[in-house]
Amino acid sequence: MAMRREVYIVGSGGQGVVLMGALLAEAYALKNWNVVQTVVYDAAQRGGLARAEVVMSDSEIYYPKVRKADVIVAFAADALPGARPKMDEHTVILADESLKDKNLEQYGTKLLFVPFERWAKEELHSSRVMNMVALGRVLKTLGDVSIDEVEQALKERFKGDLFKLNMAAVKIGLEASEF
Amino acid sequence: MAMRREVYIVGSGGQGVVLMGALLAEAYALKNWNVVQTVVYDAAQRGGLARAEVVMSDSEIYYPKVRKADVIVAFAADALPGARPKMDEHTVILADESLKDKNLEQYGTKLLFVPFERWAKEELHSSRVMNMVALGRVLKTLGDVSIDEVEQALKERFKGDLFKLNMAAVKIGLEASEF
Amino acid sequence: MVNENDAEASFVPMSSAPDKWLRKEHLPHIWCPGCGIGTILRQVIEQFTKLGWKNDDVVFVTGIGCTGRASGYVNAQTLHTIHGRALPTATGIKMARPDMHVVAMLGDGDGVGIGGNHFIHAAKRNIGVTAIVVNNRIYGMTGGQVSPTTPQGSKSTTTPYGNVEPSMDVCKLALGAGATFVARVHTANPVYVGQIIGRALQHDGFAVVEVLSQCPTYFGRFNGMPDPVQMLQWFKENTFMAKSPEDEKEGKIPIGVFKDDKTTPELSKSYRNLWEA
Amino acid sequence: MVNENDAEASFVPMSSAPDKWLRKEHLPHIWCPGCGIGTILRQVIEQFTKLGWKNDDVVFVTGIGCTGRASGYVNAQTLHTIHGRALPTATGIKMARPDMHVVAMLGDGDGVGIGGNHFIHAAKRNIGVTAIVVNNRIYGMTGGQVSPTTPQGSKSTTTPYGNVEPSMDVCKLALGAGATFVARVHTANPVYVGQIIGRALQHDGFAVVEVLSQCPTYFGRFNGMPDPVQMLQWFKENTFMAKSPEDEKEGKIPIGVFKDDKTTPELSKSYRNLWEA
Amino acid sequence: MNRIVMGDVACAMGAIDAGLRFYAGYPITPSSEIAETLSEMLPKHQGIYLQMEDEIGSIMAVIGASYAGFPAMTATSGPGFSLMQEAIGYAAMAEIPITIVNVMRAGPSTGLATQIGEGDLMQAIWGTHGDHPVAVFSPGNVREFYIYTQKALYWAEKLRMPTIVLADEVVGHMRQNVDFPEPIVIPERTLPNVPPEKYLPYATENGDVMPLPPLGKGYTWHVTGSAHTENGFPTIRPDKVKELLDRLNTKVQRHRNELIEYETFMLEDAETLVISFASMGRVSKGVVSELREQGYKVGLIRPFTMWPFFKDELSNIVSNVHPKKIVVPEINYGQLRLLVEWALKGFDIPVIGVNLVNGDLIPPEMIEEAILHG
Amino acid sequence: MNRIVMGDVACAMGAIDAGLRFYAGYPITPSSEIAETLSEMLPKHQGIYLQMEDEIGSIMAVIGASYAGFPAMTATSGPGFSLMQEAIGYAAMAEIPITIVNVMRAGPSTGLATQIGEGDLMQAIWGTHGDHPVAVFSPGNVREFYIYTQKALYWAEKLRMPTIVLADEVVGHMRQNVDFPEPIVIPERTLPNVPPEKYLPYATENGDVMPLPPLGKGYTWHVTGSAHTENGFPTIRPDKVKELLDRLNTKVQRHRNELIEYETFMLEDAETLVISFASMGRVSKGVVSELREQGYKVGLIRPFTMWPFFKDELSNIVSNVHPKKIVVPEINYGQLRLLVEWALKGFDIPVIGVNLVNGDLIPPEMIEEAILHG
Amino acid sequence: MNKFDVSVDTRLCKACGLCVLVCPKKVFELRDEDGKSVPVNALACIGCTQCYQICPDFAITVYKKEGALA
Amino acid sequence: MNKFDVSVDTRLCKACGLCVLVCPKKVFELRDEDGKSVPVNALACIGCTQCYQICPDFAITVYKKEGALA
Ligand SMILES: Cc1ncc(C[n+]2csc(CCOP(=O)(O)OP(=O)(O)O)c2C)c(N)n1
Ligand SMILES: Cc1ncc(C[n+]2csc(CCOP(=O)(O)OP(=O)(O)O)c2C)c(N)n1
Ligand code: SF4
Ligand code: SF4
Ligand code: SF4
Ligand code: SF4
Ligand code: SF4
Ligand code: SF4
Ligand SMILES: [Mg+2]
Ligand SMILES: [Mg+2]
Repeated sequence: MAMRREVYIVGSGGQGVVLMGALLAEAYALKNWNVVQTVVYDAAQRGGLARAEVVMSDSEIYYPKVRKADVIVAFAADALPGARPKMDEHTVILADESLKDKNLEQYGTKLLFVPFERWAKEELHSSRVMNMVALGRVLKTLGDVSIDEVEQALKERFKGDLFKLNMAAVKIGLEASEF
Repeated sequence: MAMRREVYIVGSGGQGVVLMGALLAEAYALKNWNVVQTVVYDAAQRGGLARAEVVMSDSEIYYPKVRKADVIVAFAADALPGARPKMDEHTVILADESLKDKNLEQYGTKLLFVPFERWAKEELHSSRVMNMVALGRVLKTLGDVSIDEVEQALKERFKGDLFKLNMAAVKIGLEASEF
Repeated sequence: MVNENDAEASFVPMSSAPDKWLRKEHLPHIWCPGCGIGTILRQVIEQFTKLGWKNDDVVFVTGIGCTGRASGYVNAQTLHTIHGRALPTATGIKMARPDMHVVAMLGDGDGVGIGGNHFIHAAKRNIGVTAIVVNNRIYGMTGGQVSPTTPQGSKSTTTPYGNVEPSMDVCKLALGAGATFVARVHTANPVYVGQIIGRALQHDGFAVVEVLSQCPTYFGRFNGMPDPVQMLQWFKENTFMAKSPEDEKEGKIPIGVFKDDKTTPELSKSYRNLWEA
Repeated sequence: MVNENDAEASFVPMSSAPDKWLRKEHLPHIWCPGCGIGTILRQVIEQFTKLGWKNDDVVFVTGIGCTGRASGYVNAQTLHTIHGRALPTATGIKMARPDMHVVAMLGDGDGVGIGGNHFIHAAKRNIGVTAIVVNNRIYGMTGGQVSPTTPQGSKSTTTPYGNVEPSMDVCKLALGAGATFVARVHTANPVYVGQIIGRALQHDGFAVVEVLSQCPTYFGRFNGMPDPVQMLQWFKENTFMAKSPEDEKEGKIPIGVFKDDKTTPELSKSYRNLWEA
Repeated sequence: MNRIVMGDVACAMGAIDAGLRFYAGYPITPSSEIAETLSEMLPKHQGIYLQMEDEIGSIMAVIGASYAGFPAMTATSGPGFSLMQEAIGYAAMAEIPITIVNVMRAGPSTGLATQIGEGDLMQAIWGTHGDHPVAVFSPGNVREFYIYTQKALYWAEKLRMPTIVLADEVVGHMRQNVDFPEPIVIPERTLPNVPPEKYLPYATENGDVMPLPPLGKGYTWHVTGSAHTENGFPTIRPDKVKELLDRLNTKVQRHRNELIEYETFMLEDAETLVISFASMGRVSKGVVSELREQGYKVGLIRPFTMWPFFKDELSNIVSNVHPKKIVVPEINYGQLRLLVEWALKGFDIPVIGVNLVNGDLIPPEMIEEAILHG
Repeated sequence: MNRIVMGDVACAMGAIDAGLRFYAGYPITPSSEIAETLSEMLPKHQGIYLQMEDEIGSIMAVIGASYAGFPAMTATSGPGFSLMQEAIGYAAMAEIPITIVNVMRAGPSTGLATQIGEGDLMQAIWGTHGDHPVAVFSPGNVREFYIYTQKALYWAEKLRMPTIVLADEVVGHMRQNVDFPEPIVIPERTLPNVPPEKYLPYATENGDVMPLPPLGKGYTWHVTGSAHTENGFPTIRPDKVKELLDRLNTKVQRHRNELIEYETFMLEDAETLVISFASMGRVSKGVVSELREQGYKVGLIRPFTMWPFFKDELSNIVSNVHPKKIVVPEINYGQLRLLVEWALKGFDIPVIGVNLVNGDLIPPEMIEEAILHG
Repeated sequence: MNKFDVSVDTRLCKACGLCVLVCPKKVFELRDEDGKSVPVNALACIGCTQCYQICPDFAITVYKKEGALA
Repeated sequence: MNKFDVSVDTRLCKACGLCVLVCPKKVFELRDEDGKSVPVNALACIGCTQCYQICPDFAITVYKKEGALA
């Protein structure tokens, strides 16, 4: 059977949803998997919802969007109702801890609150890289990609300090123990 | 059998081709015949050819253009080659005498040169009404419409002196004996 | 902050009436933080209030773009038309109903890019429509492409090497086409924006108010002013009050009312003279 | 008349060279007797001759209309495009081939009616195209409907009660949009038409020459001047030499060169700076 | 009253008699006579004639005026019709009633500006982007031009959508004596029977569209060409989008039986069936009539409604008549034929096109030839 | 080389690799990334990027540049595509090679500006007035977007006509890892092999179009969108008009076998045949593949050339495979289905549409449902 | 006693900082969590309404004490 | 002896009369039959080319005697 991974990332515009999806895809591509990323913008691109769907497979990808997500990453809660058809009992939801009061329990049992933003802020003094923390965390959950492959993917995007910052953020996510 | 009359009028822009066709149609309409007039303009409306086709019938008219003309009126020779498919051995060609050197004999035997313009000029001092002279001549050839009907049709179009001038021109054509 | 339950409080909102002009249920609006369109819209409805107009006496027409979304928030008879076509739509409305106040709010691309022909012809006709051109000098809605009003040399997603073309002057264009009221203002001075829009709304003929506005998200970000505060500062420093858009001063942008001609008859009214005939 | 066989005759045509610019085999042309378009075209090709241009260095572009038919008669690289779209076509040509002389001849409807947006944007860009606007103040080709330049009060087939709208001033519009060469002339003075067109052809940027022209068939006939001679008389009596299209004199139309700015860079050339980068 | 009227003039008269109060347009042969006639008539009927800067401005002004309560239309020919396509989609999406008359000439492009073509049929149905509701009527003579202009105006208002009249140069320019029927009058706008705060401009009323509120009566509803909910405000909610688009695309279907009009002629025992529209429908009728007189078993259908297409009706007719072949004369390269073939999926009957685009009507002989030997 | 590329970027890269030297356009979602990429790349390839005042200006500038010898294209989405219709007809009539990329979004009108639709198929074929030659290609993934942009540019030049690439929002915006094939290069302009006075720009050469002379080489030929004779000058002579239009409409037919491309998948013994294009073709392929694994007899055709339509090929396939039913999933109300039904006239096989327009891809389940129980 | 008061609708505020820029009395501060504006110094308000006029998000209301002189 | 001569191409002339209007020497007359222009007084021509410049129909040629002073 073909291996297929489906990740759904929801957030607000500006939270780095698309970039996170792209890097996830690129890391898998370096393993010679097929990858597809699609994005849904709101009519207004700003402020509104941003959703990235990343599908990775070792064989051909036909349906380019997520059918049943392996992982859902949530930086904002608003888009989750719309994502419900893409979840099932196996879906792991990784939500920023700021969403604790949003009644996310309704979406499933494999729900984990992770302090993406707090870690980024506290440890790297940059809440902007919370998406990279989340990327690390997703990679950890999926378990297909080695740290070298992520590093490679990041290197193709970022240079110098920016690379270091982002890589550090990914590592935080990758190495996070359940807390 | 239904009665159908087909008249094809060719000339240059400004020679009153369309007006002549309209009055012909109106005269027959007053007899309760069905009438249809169509006009072909050149891409440039001016100077170029003007062709009016008038079809009159006591029953419904389907094909609105001339198939085999009963009468062709020619003020200019240029459009005649294009009209050839609309002629047969019964077609009467009434050509202005100025076209005598245009080798119109090629188009058929029932060819008559009539001095439309000269009569209009000589008798009414207005070469503009040569189209009305021709109208009279056509009506004479077809023989369906009485002078009263023509008069009525002209009255609906023209007032006062203009009516008189045009009516006089029609009469010249109607009463012309073969010469 | 006011505590509404405080027995002592007898504070009342200083400008509550404009709220009757807002479709509050549709807020927050879609515009980015610090985008000037909201400020301009505030000024427009402030004037509606001042003029004492009724909601259903105002037809508010927009095209497509960030600016185009304004019609959704105004509690009036509103049309969100297609890109560039607000003015001919407004013209049809005004011709049919000269008694309506017809206001069009246009983006720069919407108004003088794709809609340029309608703009000059609305001016030529002197149709009684107020055209407020929100000139953020960029295509905001589509993600920051160059617009006809983008300054030469400026960056955008489609001028990665800087804009090669000269830019269009909305006010000069309006004057050249025959608009009877023409003014330029900017969002760093909102009250002045309101004053001028107020005059334009009362003008009986085609009135153009070009409002220089900040798009921090694209124009600002690509051109070294990602913070709206920087952009407002720029407006303050790079404009001057003038009598004509031809006036020059150290490369700055002239601001002010450039034309206010009350003699040319408004079209929807003059057309009705034919009815009497 | 010259008898070519006359042994004594040593007469030569004074201006035979322009004939190399005419597609004689397509004459007589389609225009009405006394129509001004032919006179203007004569002046255009006269200037081509004077400038010593080669036939295949000139791209001559028109839209649709009586004026639009001009491209068929000029012995150059000619395009008869669609109504209103000669200028963007010319822009594409010039951008690809800056070495070509690109000339567009537009009707008033073609140029500032349906083509108005392209007109103002060609001006804004300062693309190196010479735009000759044949302003006969009517839609000639379609049979005499009102045009944007038809004077207020004038009759046409669609203004049977007289034109209610004010009319568009082509030169003011061109100036407002940023054209770098702008002039107005009329057919009653053909040599002056030629002189000014000559200057426009040499201008390195967007050049507009508005030529007031007679359409005796429609404009003239509907407005009491069916004879072209009357129309030329009218031009003479109702125009005056001026410095600006804003100049006023007893309600007459200003004529002259209103702008000739040689400093603004031409677009097709300035764009190529990007290539070096 | 029997008078000689030009087709374009009949169109204008029909519109005025139906209650038209606004026309905006841009001149183009062979439709300009509609504009010219209306520029004279409209002011006498408290109406407005506006010549706009182009066809896009024209149709938008028509949309604006219709929104403002004036029954409104425009007329054009191919090039202008192409330019109007985007706005037709807007009228469809915003559900503003408008009528567009296209007096077809030969295309593509400038083509033959003064001569007949019938090549805009598919464009009239599918010319704008996205699927959209539309009704397309096509008259074959002067009297029908009067009638179908009125029907188009009527249905535009009734279903709040763009409707199209597809005439052609011969229909538009021919002068014919006609006896006009009683006019079909555009329904008047009435106040919705709910107060402004309850009004949902894009909900349905008995399955049909909501009435359009007149301006200045307290209804401050929102109009947009973006996907929207019942209240008119933009949405991207998939269920709401689907609901809207499904409704737009079925509102025409709900009235298809009333909308669809066609004429049948001598169908009984016909072995050859001729299907033809616009001027060629008229010409074909003559051919069929002549051949019947000569004893040939040939019948005719002349559709007046080109969309919604009379698919079911046609297959019913074919099932009953079972012709051996079908002949479709049209001044294009087979647009109506394609629709006929589509409608007759499952029937193994040859459909023969008679196609000629040269600026003129297709001569009766060519049609006869196809009927007898095609 | 395997890299992750967005569809729109692949389109731009394909164009550059094919030899594009001119792009003029007007921004519109979801096509703007094509413009953005080209604004950066073209100057590096001695090419020109021009943002025009609107879509009409854009396509006319493209026509001008192509006439002047620069291979040229534009890209847009539905609303802009509607505005370009008149000019597409001009390019067809004047026989100037141009390519238009339409990245479809949901319509009609502004619709859903950022979301997928596939409702412009009919418009791509028939959007301008009059019958005209056109070739329409439709890619279903990023790699195909690269390839079919090149083929469109190639065929435009080869047949001197407008060609259209019909992508959709998902194809345009998705990022995918791809391995681009060798580029297809736009044929170069060569001097005609006759001197200027003998050159007939609208005659045929071995049945094909005459080569376009470069500017400044003595060929002062005339271009017009009006009907014209071989030498390019306007005519209204019926025989000449017919000759021209017949030639335009057959020049595509002459190359139909080369133009028509489609993919077949698991057709053998298929009892259900799925036909689907653009993004839905890709999705459908996944459904077919899964169902085959489950043992269902289902096959797929994915057309890449939407026009000329693969009518004969389709009926051949259907004759050989004889499926019991055909399923056509598409994000519109049945445009491809109509073409399929038309192509299969005479076959009594049910054609079932799977249609949903709500801003998203049609879910595989809906297609599965139609295959298994439809 | 203060004649004016001012409130920010936090639901609407988008943290652009323009009110901070224009207020002559430094009434506003952007709060740490999300940058939204808080009228921390509302008592200093002089009712000039500049914040109200410029706020692009319709988030600010300025209140005046009934009967007080402006 | 005349230094100039002038001819009208009758095939092209459309009888508009503009040459008659502009010629300072009354060289042209419109002939009765069809109103076309005839240079009845060609010997009077002074070679000013005004007729040539204005003729909308490209019908007029003005000739100059080779070697003669203009
Ligand atoms: C015909 C058409 N072309 C293009 C677009 C895409 N589009 C939407 S908004 C816009 C431009 C927005 O810029 P502007 O008018 O300046 O408004 P802003 O967003 O900056 O307020 C464009 C090009 C469209 N919707 N319709
Ligand atoms: C899109 C389009 N709309 C309308 C027309 C019809 N049309 C042809 S020429 C013309 C106007 C001609 O007027 P103008 O441009 O002033 O040129 P003139 O004939 O007066 O020289 C019009 C409206 C057309 N060909 N294409
Ligand atoms: S993109 Fe620019 S114009 Fe649009 S809302 Fe954001 S800041 Fe305002
Ligand atoms: S109609 Fe007018 S513009 Fe056209 S050729 Fe005749 S005179 Fe000239
Ligand atoms: S101006 Fe308005 S939106 Fe901006 S920070 Fe202040 S209250 Fe918030
Ligand atoms: S009203 Fe004036 S003083 Fe008061 S908070 Fe606003 S800006 Fe500051
Ligand atoms: S000006 Fe020319 S066309 Fe007119 S009368 Fe003289 S020669 Fe003839
Ligand atoms: S050249 Fe001068 S003088 Fe001679 S005929 Fe012409 S206008 Fe008269
Ligand atoms: Mg903008
Ligand atoms: Mg004109």
